[in-house]
Amino acid sequence: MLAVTELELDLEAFEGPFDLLLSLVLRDEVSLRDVDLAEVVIAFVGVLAERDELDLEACGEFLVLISALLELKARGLFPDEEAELAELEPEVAAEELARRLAEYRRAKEAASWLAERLAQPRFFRLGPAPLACHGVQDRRALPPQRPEQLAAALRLLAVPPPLPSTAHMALAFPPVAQFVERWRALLRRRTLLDFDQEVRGLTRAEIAVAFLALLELRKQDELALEQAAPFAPIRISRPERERSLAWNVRSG
Amino acid sequence: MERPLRLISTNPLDELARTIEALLVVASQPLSLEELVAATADEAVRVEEALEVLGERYREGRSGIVLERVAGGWAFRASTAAAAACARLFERPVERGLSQAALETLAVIAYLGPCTRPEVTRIRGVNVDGVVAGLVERGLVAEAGRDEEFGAIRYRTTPLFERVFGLESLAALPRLDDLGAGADEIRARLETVAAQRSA
Amino acid sequence: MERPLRLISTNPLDELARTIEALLVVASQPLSLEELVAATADEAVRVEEALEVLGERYREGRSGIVLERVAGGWAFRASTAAAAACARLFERPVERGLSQAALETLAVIAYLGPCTRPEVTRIRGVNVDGVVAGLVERGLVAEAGRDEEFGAIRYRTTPLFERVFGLESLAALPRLDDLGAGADEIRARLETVAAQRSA
Repeated sequence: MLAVTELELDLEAFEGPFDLLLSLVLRDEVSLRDVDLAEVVIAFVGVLAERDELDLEACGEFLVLISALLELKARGLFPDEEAELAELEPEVAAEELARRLAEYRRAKEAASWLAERLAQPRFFRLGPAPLACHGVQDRRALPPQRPEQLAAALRLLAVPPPLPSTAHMALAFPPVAQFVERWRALLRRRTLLDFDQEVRGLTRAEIAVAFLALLELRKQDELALEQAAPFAPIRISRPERERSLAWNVRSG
Repeated sequence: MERPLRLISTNPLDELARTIEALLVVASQPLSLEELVAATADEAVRVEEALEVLGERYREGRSGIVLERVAGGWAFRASTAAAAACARLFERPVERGLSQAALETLAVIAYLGPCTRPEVTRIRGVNVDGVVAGLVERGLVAEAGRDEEFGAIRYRTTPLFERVFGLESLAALPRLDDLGAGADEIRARLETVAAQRSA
Repeated sequence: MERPLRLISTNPLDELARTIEALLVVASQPLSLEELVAATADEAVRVEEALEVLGERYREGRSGIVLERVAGGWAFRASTAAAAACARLFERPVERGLSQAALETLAVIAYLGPCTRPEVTRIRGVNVDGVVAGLVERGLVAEAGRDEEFGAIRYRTTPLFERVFGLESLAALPRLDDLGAGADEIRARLETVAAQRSA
């Protein structure tokens, strides 16, 4: 069985196992902005390729983790756009995110093209020449201007700015710790929980964080997760039932 | 062709070329063809011919002064062979220490054309107010009016930007499609892995 | 002596001369012998020799670029033969007119009466030091004493400003009744909006 969290990564911004990357990201010690998630996908596919048979469980687990990371990254890249994106249909939102990620990637590529141009030093004179022509002075006249331009300029300065949007506050990412506590409290009172039922009514951002909190608790052996089949309900229980787990998130 | 231009003083084109040399050595910005035509009071065709002659005379490897087509006009700069000597005497305050954030912001403004800080922020994902202020200070971007709807200031790149990066105009920026393969590259690598797997 | 310098590319003195050419075309001040020696990392005797060669190459009647020895050292200037063309270049009207930043700054100073740079900065939401310096250089605004409270220099519009905008006096500025009755009300309104913008 392939343990996804043990996947060894060698990225520009991070080197080590996948689960360490996850916890560093959750603790804000590594910025997702710097992590090339496509490289993570390639590393995973590479490991899969080395094995004889397709490990569906590992694939499922990996997809859940990588999509959570992608969502986190996307939201980090477009902090002001959460409200707008949340209002879109999921497919449209995904397309919009992909479009913006591509836009950002192109901006980065253009920046590196510019940086290459700078590597070749170019010297030219900034400002006027030390000596001009004998008897000629730089006296640049201004052509006649319309006074209405002044009035228009001042009117533009008097335009009040748009009211700041407060929509993002409703969608801000709650701290993972808050959900860690919530799951612990629930498990103290009940032995078996259904993920979908517990997160009903939460925003997409909150559901993502709730799931990350779950993975964190699972890693610390505080609970067990069970999913009969891909897309089947996720059942959460106390760790005693751990041996019957159908899909394995590596412990410790 | 090897006879030096400057010795043929009876040739009127040579005289025009000398006048253009003079204009370029005192101008503080690249001079456009129209500006050269107006200042020399000559014909555009002849000015272009003279510029061609000067381009041959003042070219890399042949002269320490190099004539280049940049920022929509013509300007002299130092030859690259003299870059080390220039670096001992002059600073490059405009481009020294440009951060990655500054380069990305410049790239966005150069490609999008006049845009506001919120627009750049949307693409870069982080607040760019400080970065834009720094670029304005360096003279690489400048204000370009206000957004009519919200009154936010728009920014554009300056001719100095084109000069520093040696661009004939903004049209000389590479097409974004040409930059990196992006998605295609990832797909190709995945396909390689898949091929290994099925082998 | 009549053989052109640029053809003797194997001569190291020629190379030194090319480096000096490059330094002189980049410099915005005359360069002293010491500066040239330091930048070229060569010997003073050889730099002087190279300057002599360049003096012969870049002299009046032979080139549009003329090497001149002045008090501070050596510098290029335009040939006197090109004086008429230079005059046309420098005295031509600036086609592009005024930038939005310049217009806004002028509008604030014209409508609100003499203001300091910090006051204009507050209303515009961006630093205006460079803009005000440019307007002073063009003669459109001038210093008008100091702010009594903070000691900052106040600026007012000039008679040239009124001429350029075709105004008999500042009282002839287009009315802005929609923004407020009188300069004080308009100023209060602009400051309120500026505060909202920076919030």
